[in-house]
Amino acid sequence: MCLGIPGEIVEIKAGRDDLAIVDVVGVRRAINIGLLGPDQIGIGDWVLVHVGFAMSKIDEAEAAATLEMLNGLGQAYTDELQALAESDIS
Amino acid sequence: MCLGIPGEIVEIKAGRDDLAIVDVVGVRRAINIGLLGPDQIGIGDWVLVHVGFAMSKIDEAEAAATLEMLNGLGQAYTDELQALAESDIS
Amino acid sequence: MTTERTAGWAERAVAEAEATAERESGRLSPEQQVLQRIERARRRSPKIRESRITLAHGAGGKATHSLIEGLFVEAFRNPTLEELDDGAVFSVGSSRLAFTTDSYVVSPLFFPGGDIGDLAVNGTVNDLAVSGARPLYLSAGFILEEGFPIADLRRIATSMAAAAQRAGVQVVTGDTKVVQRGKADGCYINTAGVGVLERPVSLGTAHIRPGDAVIVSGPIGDHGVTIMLARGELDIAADLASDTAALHGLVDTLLDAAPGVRLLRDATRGGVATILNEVAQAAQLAVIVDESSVPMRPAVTGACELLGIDPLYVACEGRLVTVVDGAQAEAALAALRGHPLGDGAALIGRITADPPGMVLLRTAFGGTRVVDMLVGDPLPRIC
Amino acid sequence: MTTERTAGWAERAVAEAEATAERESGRLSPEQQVLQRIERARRRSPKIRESRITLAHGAGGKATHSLIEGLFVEAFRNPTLEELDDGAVFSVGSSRLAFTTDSYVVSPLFFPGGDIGDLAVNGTVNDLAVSGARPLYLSAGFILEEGFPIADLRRIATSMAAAAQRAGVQVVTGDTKVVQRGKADGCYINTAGVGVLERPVSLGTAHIRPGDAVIVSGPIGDHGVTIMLARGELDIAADLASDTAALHGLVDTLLDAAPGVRLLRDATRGGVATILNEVAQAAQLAVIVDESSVPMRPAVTGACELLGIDPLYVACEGRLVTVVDGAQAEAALAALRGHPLGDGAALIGRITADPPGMVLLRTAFGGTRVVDMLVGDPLPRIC
Amino acid sequence: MRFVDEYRDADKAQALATQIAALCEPGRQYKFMEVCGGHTHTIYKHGIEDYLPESVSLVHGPGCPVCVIPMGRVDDAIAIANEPGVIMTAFGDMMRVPGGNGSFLDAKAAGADIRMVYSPLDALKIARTNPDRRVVFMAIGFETTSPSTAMTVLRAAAEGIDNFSVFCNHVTILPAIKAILDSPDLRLDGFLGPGHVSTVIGCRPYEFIARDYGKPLVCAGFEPLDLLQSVYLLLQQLAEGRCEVENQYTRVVPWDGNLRALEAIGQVMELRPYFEWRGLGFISHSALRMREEYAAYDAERLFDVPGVRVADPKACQCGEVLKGVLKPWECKVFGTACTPETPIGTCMVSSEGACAAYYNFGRFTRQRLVEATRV
Amino acid sequence: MRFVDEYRDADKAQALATQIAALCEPGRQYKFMEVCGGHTHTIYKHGIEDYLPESVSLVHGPGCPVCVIPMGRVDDAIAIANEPGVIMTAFGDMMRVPGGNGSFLDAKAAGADIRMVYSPLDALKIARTNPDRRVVFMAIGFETTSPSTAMTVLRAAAEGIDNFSVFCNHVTILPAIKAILDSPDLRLDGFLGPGHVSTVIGCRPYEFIARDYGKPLVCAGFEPLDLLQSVYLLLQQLAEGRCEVENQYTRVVPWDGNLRALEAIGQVMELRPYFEWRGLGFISHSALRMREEYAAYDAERLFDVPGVRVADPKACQCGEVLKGVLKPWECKVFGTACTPETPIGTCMVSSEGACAAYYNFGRFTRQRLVEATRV
Ligand code: SF4
Ligand code: SF4
Ligand SMILES: [Mg+2]
Ligand SMILES: [Mg+2]
Ligand SMILES: [Mg+2]
Ligand SMILES: [Mg+2]
Ligand SMILES: [Mg+2]
Ligand SMILES: [Mg+2]
Ligand SMILES: [Mg+2]
Ligand SMILES: [Mg+2]
Ligand SMILES: [Mg+2]
Ligand SMILES: [Mg+2]
Repeated sequence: MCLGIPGEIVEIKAGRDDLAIVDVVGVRRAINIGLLGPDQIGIGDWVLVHVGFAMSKIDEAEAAATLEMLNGLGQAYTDELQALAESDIS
Repeated sequence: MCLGIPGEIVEIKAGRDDLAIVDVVGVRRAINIGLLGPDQIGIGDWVLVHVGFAMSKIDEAEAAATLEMLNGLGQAYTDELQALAESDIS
Repeated sequence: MTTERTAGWAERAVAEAEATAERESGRLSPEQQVLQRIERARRRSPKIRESRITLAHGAGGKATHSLIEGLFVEAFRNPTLEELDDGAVFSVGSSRLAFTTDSYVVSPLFFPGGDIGDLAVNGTVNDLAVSGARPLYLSAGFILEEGFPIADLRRIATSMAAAAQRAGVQVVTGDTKVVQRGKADGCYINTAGVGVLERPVSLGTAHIRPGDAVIVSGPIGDHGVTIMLARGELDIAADLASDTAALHGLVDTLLDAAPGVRLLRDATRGGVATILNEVAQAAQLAVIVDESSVPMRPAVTGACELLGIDPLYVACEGRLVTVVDGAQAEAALAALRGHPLGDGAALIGRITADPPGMVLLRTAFGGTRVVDMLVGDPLPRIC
Repeated sequence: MTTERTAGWAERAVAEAEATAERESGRLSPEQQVLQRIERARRRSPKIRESRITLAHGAGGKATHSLIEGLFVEAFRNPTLEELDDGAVFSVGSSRLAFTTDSYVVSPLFFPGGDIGDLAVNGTVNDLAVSGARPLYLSAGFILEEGFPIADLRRIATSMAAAAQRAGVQVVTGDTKVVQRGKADGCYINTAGVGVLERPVSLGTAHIRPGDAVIVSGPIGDHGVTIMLARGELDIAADLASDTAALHGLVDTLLDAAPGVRLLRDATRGGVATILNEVAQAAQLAVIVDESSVPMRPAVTGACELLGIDPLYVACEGRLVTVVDGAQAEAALAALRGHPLGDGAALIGRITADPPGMVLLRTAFGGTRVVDMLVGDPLPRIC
Repeated sequence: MRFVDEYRDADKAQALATQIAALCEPGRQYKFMEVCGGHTHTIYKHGIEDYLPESVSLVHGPGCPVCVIPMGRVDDAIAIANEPGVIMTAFGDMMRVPGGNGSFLDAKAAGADIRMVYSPLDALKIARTNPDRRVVFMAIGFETTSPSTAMTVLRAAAEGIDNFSVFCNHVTILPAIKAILDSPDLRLDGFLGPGHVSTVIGCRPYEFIARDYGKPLVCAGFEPLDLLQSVYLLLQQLAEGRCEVENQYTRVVPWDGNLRALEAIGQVMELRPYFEWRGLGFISHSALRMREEYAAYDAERLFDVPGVRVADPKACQCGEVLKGVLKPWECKVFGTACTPETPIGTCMVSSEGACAAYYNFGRFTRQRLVEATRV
Repeated sequence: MRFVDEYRDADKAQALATQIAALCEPGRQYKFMEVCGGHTHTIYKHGIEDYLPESVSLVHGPGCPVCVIPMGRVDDAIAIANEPGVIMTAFGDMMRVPGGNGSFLDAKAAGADIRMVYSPLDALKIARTNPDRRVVFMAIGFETTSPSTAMTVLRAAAEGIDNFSVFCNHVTILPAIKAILDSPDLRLDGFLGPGHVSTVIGCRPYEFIARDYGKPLVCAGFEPLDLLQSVYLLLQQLAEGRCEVENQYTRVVPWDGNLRALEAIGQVMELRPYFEWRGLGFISHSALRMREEYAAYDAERLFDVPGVRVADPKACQCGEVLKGVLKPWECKVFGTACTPETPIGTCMVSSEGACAAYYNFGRFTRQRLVEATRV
């Protein structure tokens, strides 16, 4: 129900600045972007779509940061595995 | 379209003196008898039914008279045949 | 505003008829010329003039035939289908099989004498039986309308099962679809049937000869009139019940007694008159029917008179029409009458050579008339 | 006015469960006790709780199964039907025949990749093919709504004919009914099919063994998602087309290469998940599926994510699910991939002994979960 | 069936046939018009002509109420049926009658809610049970039928049903007969009078036919013996040099008609100044419309109708057939462009129409039919 | 899928799992509640628990918007749907939710016109194209969804559409969390905060949970790695002795939420004094109703609803499950009387409900599942 899906804004409807088309891996639907404000959003932006409304603009920098943290945790894990392997060898 | 079928009045609806049930060889339907007047018609009478209305009460004496005339013509025919046959023998 | 115009469709029909008109031979009598013209028009490949399906396309008469021949046969063209018999007959391995289908959309679903369930079994069993086959297996496809009472469905399935058991067939495969409320009328059923031809008989209009007898297995029109009255819209009541029944046993009895059976049909949608017209046209012979010999219950007569309907076109669901070698007519009649489903059997007509393709009726009054294919739709959804 | 009451149905359900509860063995772990309780509840003969047909009864999930087993099988009971396979198999003379039926009520009638016409041919051809039969003959029963454009009907018949020709089958018998406007949705089609079993293979859930491989012949869900989007109500567009296709050639190829095929199914209504549950329950074995191996087009994934639908339950109309002797899995895959209709084939899972009757999924994320029978109706009228 | 079977007796028919033959003057040709479509139907349905000598021929008149409806009126009715919320009701006979753009059946297929009724009272019942819809009754028919429509309107008024109206196409038979009598190319020896119309109007109104036009008329019943006897009575008048209005159908038709029925008509309807009859053109004072007082029940007032006249195709020779100048099969398009499936002329529309009756039931010379059926 | 696939990587999950395990104090049991039903769904759909050590368990909270609708409100909605001319619209999830007398699906089967929509805007579109019908939107959901309803009402008002109304059942998440926190038998170590609700309300409103109740909360995204990472962050706080509100879902959730969305809600709706939550009972100020100013769009004002409370069966232990006191399968009717087909308790209603998720996707111990799938 609280289902939210990331989609890319590929079109903003002429004359209706609260209407946009989002693309989700090739699937398109018109959504309402009125909750985000007309200036906040442009073509190429990614938004979170819920029941036909864009709820939030996806912050690419934050997304990258999260992934980096996950990679970091992953790195720590890899390091540990490596350490384990090395300790094994030694 | 001007189809009219003779049917027998088998019931007059209580409280609705313009409604009756007719029977046509076992087939029954409610019809309106308002065109005939309430006193003119009773159970056992035969009427001519057209589009759900009784158009006319069938006059049994007249029906018999017509049949008699037809029988008469038939008799004349039989007599003639007879005459012919007799003339043959003679 | 225009206050007068012409009817485009009528002008086109006239123009078209003129364009395709062939020169008439000067030596023909006026009557012959007219008949020749009519024959030519009748022979023209059936043309669907309407742009939309109307109820007439489902009534079993001319519109149905045009649709089947002008659209379906046209699309699916193959020799087995082109026979347009009640069942398709083909060989698999060493067996000859019959295969048939019918959808049942009768309204109301329950009626005196039966319901859509036994109708769906009997109808398909009968199409196999009149193909000369022993009915073996049925399929059952249900299209149910959202909201349909499950108790009604159970009642229908139970009566299908009972009918199947009576007919000695098994429902071996099925399908159920549900459509939204307002996209059906409670319950539609399709049954298809497979049977095996075990007798050496050859049935078909090709075998019919002048002198053959036309027999009907019992009073006609019970089913169609029952359904019409059961709908309640006409406010007409009569003590009638559908004749729905499985006829394979009756067919067996008949074929045992009269191997000279040329053709079998169950007189469903379109009634006896439609079957006889199909026979006459396919065989290019005449069928001469004796009106006073056609068995009919008084209430059927009464309802038809009241409604201005010709009972010859009213459906039965448990009556056989058969064409039999004239020499075996009596044997056939006796056999039918000895079976509980054929005790009202009657010889109603003969096959003659002339006029080819026509059904003629000797009226009870002693006159004569043509009985043609049905135009239009006399009865709503009787099967 | 009462301002509080209880829900009768819920109280009854609790009372009923309590009444039928068996004593649990004290030696079982809490988990085992719960599983035992659930198993008992699942084994109970399917009960139809509703008083009316709902769309869920046509969705292919639990409600459909309850209706079929609790009503139709109950009424028609016979060993052939009770197999509940895609087609019924029986012998006539020296031949083994397959017989099947399906009604098609898809909306819209025309959609990217096909229409109700080729769907009606392919679907029934496929049910014959997965029964191991060579499809031979089809019947076609049309239920048409008054007002249906004849041009559309012609288009449908033409595409049926083309599909029949491609599949090498003939439409040999048919039926046409017309119902009043508002009593259908344009055009419903029932097809039944007859095929002959010429190979010595024995197909069926009884042949399935632990270690067998589960293979799907191509990306799943194309048909269901295409139909859902084609309805236009969701305002969603994607570049997708139905996968409708006749699979008998693909089946031939497969059976040539891998005689150790245990079971064939076409993944229609209810999708791959439904088939796998049927397999697990009938064989009382487990099916272990690897999510990341299940082939799926990105647009299908996208549409399903957007709508919150599980693609494992979405219908295909041209995809085979097969269970194959594990030793022949590679040969089977290679054979399927060599055929144009199987080039996207993938091994998606394995059969194991435990837990019996269950389908488990190893998720792409590396987790595990149960994949159960579908409850409710995810998609409206997709075939 | 009582009052039916007695009049279908083949033996009596044979006897009558002999008497009829005996009445015919050798060498003389007789042409009688049965005015009523119901008669036409009976004649073909029972094969009555088989009992008539070659010298007596029956000409099928304009009395088929379905056939005479001009195409433009069908278009108007369909326009009403297509209005939002309308349920159009009509007798089954109307369903296939073509207008300029198809029939009721076609309009129904295209989406209009058109329902068959057996009686106008059934239409009123539909109005009663569908208070949110506007129910229109497509009223057609001669004096036999117009009293039923009138009674139904009176009942609607009495019950205060305000969603019921009538699209009135009732016609009156006498002006049509007069139009035929006035036609210069006509040659008729007498009329079989419309029995069921006469239950309402009685026999008196026909007197001008005998008096002013010198043609005898016998008001005839609808069973085959009724018709044969009526032919006998006409021939008898001619043989005896009489020219009168006679009533063969005395069991049903009172000489003075049905006063209550006439009153009902008069209360609800009034004569139109003129009306178009398909095949016959415009005829003065030949049809009924709703009176001002019943405007609330008058679909013609309640709805905007196109009112466009649709001309019959040039090839159509219905006028000549209706006047007895041509036999149906003498029309150039009979059986080719014009068939019961695609009736381009009025006489082909209903099985009571001359051409349709001939096409459906006749089509062969009597002689060929009789020979063929002599198995 | 961008922003999806990156967060479903099994290798990263394995790495996280190791880190999570490392953070767990030996011998200590951890219980975290994911408040949101979407999280419950994700957890089971992806099998996230397989990555968690035995000592960490997830408790499924009250955040399934479909589950919390009391049966009486479903009955009320069906009563509205059964009013003449009404088209009831609802999200697909609502269709099978049982009321005291069956679900929307049953009501639809019995004749009500109930249609699934993907968005409240689709309901408005239905109103626009059916001006003669009264279209009601069954509004359910938390703060994620209420702005959409509010925006739709504002749009209807702007367009002057007067046949559209909302049956408002929107609930607010914080009072429910507070009710759970106030429960005496509760034992939780922290919360996974509802990521999508937080796009609207932000993270600040959760601060009282850390401050007043001493429970850490991590606002979590919906992909499986989001949830694993959030568990990691909770464990890290516990290990480090912190108790804060943290935001894991920074790519989507602004700390201050969405002001426009909050304004839209505030313009159209206001807090109800109290509202019943299925399984939790009445909670003060926990739901929204339409403001007086939008009375014209308020189905509760426009229609007479029965308003009868329907009590859950005594056997139902949803309250305990929702508070984390009982595991779903510990409820006596789990899997017998209460199944996804016939859900007698709220947690069995939608696949986001704790019991349904467990029944559909879980059902076996993790260990048995993992072993079984290790082919
Ligand atoms: S054939 Fe047709 S056009 Fe010619 S007279 Fe008859 S009805 Fe009129
Ligand atoms: S099994 Fe049903 S009643 Fe028990 S807690 Fe779960 S949802 Fe509630
Ligand atoms: Mg048949
Ligand atoms: Mg058939
Ligand atoms: Mg049949
Ligand atoms: Mg099926
Ligand atoms: Mg039939
Ligand atoms: Mg299948
Ligand atoms: Mg099938
Ligand atoms: Mg199938
Ligand atoms: Mg048929
Ligand atoms: Mg299918």
